[in-house]
Amino acid sequence: MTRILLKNRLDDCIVAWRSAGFSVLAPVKRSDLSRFDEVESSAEMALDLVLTERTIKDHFFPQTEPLIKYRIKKHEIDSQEMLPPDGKRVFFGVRPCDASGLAIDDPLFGWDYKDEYWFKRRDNAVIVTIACTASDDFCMCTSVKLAPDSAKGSDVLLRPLQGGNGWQVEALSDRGNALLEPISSILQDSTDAPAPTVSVPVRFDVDKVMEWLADPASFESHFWKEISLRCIGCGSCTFLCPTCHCFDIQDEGDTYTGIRRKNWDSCSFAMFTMHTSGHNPRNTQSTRWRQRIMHKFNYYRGKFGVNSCSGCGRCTRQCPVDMGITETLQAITNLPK
Amino acid sequence: MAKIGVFVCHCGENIASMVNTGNLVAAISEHPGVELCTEYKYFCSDPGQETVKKAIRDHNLTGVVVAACSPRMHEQTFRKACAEAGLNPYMLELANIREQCSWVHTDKLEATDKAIEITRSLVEKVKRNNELQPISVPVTRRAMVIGGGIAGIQAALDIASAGREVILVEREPSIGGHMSQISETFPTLDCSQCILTPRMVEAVQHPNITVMTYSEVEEVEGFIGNFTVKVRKKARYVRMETCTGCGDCIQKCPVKKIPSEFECNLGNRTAIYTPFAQAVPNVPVIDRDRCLYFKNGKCAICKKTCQIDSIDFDMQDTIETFEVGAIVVATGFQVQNTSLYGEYGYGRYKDVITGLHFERLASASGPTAGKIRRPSDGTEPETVVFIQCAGSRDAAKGVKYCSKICCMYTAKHAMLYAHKVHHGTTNIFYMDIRAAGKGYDEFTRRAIEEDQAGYVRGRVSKIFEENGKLIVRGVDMLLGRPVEVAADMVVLATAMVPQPDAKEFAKKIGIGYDEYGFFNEAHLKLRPVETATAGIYLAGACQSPKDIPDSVSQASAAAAKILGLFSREQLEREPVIATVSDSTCAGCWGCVTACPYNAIDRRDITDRNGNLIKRVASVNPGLCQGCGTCVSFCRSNSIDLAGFTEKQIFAEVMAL
Amino acid sequence: MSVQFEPKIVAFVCTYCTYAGADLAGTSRMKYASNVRMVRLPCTGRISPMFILKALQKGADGVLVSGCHPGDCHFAQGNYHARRRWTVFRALLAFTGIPEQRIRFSWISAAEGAKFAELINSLTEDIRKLGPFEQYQELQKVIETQSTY
Amino acid sequence: MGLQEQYRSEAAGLLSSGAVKLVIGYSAGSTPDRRRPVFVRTPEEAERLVLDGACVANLSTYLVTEGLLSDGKSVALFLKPDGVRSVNILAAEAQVNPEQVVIFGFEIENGQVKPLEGRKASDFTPVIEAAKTAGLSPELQKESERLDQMSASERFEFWKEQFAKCIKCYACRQVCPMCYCRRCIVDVNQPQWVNTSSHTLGNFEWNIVRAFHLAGRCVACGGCDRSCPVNIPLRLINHRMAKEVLDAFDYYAGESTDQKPVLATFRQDDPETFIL
Repeated sequence: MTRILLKNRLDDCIVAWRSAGFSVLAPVKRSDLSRFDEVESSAEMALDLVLTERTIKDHFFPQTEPLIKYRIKKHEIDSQEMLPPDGKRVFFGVRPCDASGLAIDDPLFGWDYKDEYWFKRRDNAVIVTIACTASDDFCMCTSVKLAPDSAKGSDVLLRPLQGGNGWQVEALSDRGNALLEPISSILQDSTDAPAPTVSVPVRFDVDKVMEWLADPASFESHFWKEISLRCIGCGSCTFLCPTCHCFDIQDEGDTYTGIRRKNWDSCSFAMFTMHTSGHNPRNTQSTRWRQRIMHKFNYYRGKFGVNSCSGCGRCTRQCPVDMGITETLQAITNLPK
Repeated sequence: MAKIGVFVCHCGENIASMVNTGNLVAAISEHPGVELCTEYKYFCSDPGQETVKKAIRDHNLTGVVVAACSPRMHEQTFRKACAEAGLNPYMLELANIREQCSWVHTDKLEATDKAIEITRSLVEKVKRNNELQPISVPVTRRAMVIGGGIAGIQAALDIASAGREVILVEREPSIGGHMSQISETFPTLDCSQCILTPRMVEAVQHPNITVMTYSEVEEVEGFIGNFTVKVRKKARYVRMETCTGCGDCIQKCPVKKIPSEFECNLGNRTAIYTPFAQAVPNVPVIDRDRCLYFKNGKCAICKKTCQIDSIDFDMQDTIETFEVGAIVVATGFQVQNTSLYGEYGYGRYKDVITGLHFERLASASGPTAGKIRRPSDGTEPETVVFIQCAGSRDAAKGVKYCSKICCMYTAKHAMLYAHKVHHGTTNIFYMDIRAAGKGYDEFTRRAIEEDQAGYVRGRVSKIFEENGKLIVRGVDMLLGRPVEVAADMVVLATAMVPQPDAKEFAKKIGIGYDEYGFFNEAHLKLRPVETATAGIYLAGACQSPKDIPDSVSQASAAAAKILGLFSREQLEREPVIATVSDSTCAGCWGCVTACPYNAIDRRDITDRNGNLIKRVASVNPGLCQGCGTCVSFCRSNSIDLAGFTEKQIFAEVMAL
Repeated sequence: MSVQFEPKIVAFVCTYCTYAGADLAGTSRMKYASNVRMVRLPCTGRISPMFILKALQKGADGVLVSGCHPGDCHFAQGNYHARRRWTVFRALLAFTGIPEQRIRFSWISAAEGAKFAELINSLTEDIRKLGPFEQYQELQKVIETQSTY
Repeated sequence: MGLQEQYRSEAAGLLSSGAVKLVIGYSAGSTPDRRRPVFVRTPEEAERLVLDGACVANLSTYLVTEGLLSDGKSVALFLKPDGVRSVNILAAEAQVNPEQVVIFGFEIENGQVKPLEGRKASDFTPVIEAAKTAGLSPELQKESERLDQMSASERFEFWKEQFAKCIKCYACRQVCPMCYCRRCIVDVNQPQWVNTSSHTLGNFEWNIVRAFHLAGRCVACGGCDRSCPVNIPLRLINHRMAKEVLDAFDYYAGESTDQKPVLATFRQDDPETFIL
């Protein structure tokens, strides 16, 4: 006997959560783009997408974020901190890969200094994940040892029911349990079996990849140049990645006032490592691609014990030149011993 | 850290009556980076300037804003004051709160607010001003004059007489230009050759003048004070150094029936020839296209005749390079091809001629030895019709402008004709008689009153031949009736137009030209002698139709300009010029195309071993005039303009 | 009575013609609206489209770009280059919804003080009628507020 | 023999004779309907080349890869007419020596590839002239007119919604053959003309500047539009610019290897109806 949520009661849930002070964010297709955005009814949701084009990372680590507002006066500068809003949020219909992405980034934002901007939002958010019953050619969660029903990073896990009329509901955390309270009367007991999750093929051998990357000789391998020849150096893969987290601090303003902002940055950009002197230690695209792969599957793991990839496959799915992590890691897998 | 001094001027009551200067001072004093802000009645006065200087010294100011009148009024004044106080003069901006604020507004609050914003904006600009130094460029004190007509000769003589070297380049075999073709000159009727020839000789003999005839300018590079000019010396096939000008070769040349260009085809010349008897230098050239030796390898009579062996059939064109500091363009004009007027029958009827033909007929050294004869049959014309504006002032077929000299030379022609053919009659069809000039109107009156020039106000519609006469049909507008004259000869006062290759030449040397091909002066009224390209000057009819006195005046003016330039060893220029950032320039050369002054070159950047790393744009500070067109074009933002840098403008706008 | 809306207008002008024309309006004591702020450049050729965008960011309700008449450019050709640039840039702004009536271009010579004064008056009046350029100013206001996420 | 096989064997020939050092073409992608750029250096590898109706990317982008052509050796690449036009522009802007570029020209008609005659950029002049005569894309024109018919404020809202999505990944720039500057104007921070933050204001500025810098240079290959991960209809804004320079200055980008840039030249009688 498990608890289930029927699709036709989803709107009641939204009402209940909203009246409990939550805003509800779900996958939507708006302005020709699929992403998470606030909804007031289930009709606005696009739950049958394999994955939204944008990740939920955007809502925890926005592409541009004001940090400080300042005013320049004759003898001093007045400044005022700008913190993110306080509201509680439910992210409904998150995919396990995106939810895992949040969990992967948590240690990064908290290891030395607790990033208030990230954690304030994390603490105020409840992640309701739906296990995947469909995938596409780019999904690769299984390759990074996650799964279509990974619980990582989620507060509630929903498994689609066999008949497609609802979800089996499982709370995974205190926050998850708390979220179910306002809707306890909407949930039902049922013995309906969940549909099997989709079978996502393993596309590369991540252990072999990690081993190869850890070998100092690999750093200077000609492999990097060959594999990244067609990379055009845009930031699409990094900006659509649920775990990429690099940022830049910029002051923007006029003579009198301004705002210090935290903006996404990308290791793919030539400017990312450009020194004031004009020297650029990563002066070719291959060194930048190497950095990205090394960071995700070697350095990050070295520091935080986890790979910085949750297998969503967006890097390949949206790449203008059909590159991506999968191809590179497959190629490493296939390297002769 | 910026320490800006702001000086708010009352300009008596001019500013203070509309702008609350106390409020302005209070607001600006609170602006970041402003070290001090004071007001005074007249900052441009001596005590006012002293206040500024003292403040600069006492407060170690890094920049100054004077909130007063237009920078067009007192920028120089305060720059000088800054310099005297030890501050770089370019660390100054004027906030224009008079012409563009107090004088044009009526509400004191609004005017004060505006004055505050203007001043703030310039404080932000001046914080980003750079210390600039005027640009010095060395001056090569040698001039080139292109064109050996009367304008070129005059300019060359004036410059040479002042002790500077001149290279005079003429593309024809002789200097002299159109003036040498003219019979007598208005309004004095003195013989053109008589007054011109001595000047030609003076030029060629002047120790400071190098005359290069039969030579053409190939290429001009560089900038004011520092031009490099390549001149093609065309093969003459006669050695200048040895030829004595005896003329034996000309006498013996078997090809004698070549229509003479100098005689407007009314006479003939030989294949080895001088264009006219008084040619300077008096050294013949061989017309390669006509010469039998060059045609079939036979003849060579001239070579055999020449006792001093001055004929050299193997001579080649040579290129000579000159370094000059200034250039006078005096390339002259040509006569418009009048055959475009089908109704006048020019080209169809031999006795319809141009004014220049008439000059040759009237010239004592011309093909008829000064006798007026019909080209068709050599008889003396008894009735001559002159048609003015045969091309000028005619937007439909000819040119829109007035050729300026035709009224005068037509009157002169009528007089010369009357003097030579006492029983002849003249009919002059004219639109207006434009005789402005010293002695000019008196001259035309004399033609009418003493020499019975028959002026008919009106246009000619058709000329046709009938019984050996040219029937000229026109209208007398004053009487309002048609006129028909049976003439023996018709003289067309054709338009003066630019040389056929004027536009290409202008592009080659980098000066502007108008829709016709006349070269553009820098300013029609105030800089009529300069071109927009510093160091290149204009003289004579290449700029616009001119008569001899005007051409000579302009030539002397150009010479004076050049002598002024040559009075200094170094040139100082405002340092408002563009510079390119080598590291970011993408080398697309859009700026090279866009620059109105051809001031941007391509420069190679090489490594220590001389290997090419990249090619970048590079601004020649001597040529750059500081318009900034390249800056706005540059997509990678790799060019900037001193005095109006991107940072300065950005700061100015962001402070508004 | 409601307070009349006073538009903010930024003018980018060349020093040889329009700036001089504005000076002439001053020396002739002509009167015109005080809404315009002038930025002096050597030539219209120097006026980059970026200037216009920054003026809009700074809350300009209207922008004027002005220089010498064709053929009169002190730098011979700067205004011809500028004219092409404006043709294209103006079309671009219009296509992105930045109204053409807010971005104006003119030729004003050093002799045309009266034209300058009249233009500033009519421009101010036109833009006053259009009202503040709230749509663009909103973009700036939004970035000054807290993150929406 | 199909065009793919013909070009494969010709590419192999060029590589084995040393006439070119590299062939840039298309190969199979990560899914059956994807094609990806491929760099072929040996005759054997020519077998990887694929040419069919899915080969839409403008590969001339890779010609401006730093150092690619600096050894003076030639490179062959597969290009549609739009790609040839961009090679012409790159040559006119001195980024590429057209003598070093061997072109395998093709067109896609109803999903099928058709060969284009010629191997050098200049050989394709008739094709480009015909394209100019045929005019700009009617589909784009229709889409763009839909926007033209809106009020300015509606248009502004349309673009605001689109630009709000922009994340400043610069895929549009990086994929564009015309964006070869080593330092883009958005990366200039002294002064910071373009706000680098990807808020809507900064996105407006970036997209306006990008479109302006492509005026008279965009060949409508559609690369930016396809690359945009957030689906901004960049094709429309580029089309509007192409239309403007064509209408106002009779300028069609990439007509020849010595075409002068539209914004670095002028005619005295250029239209100026909008100037007061």
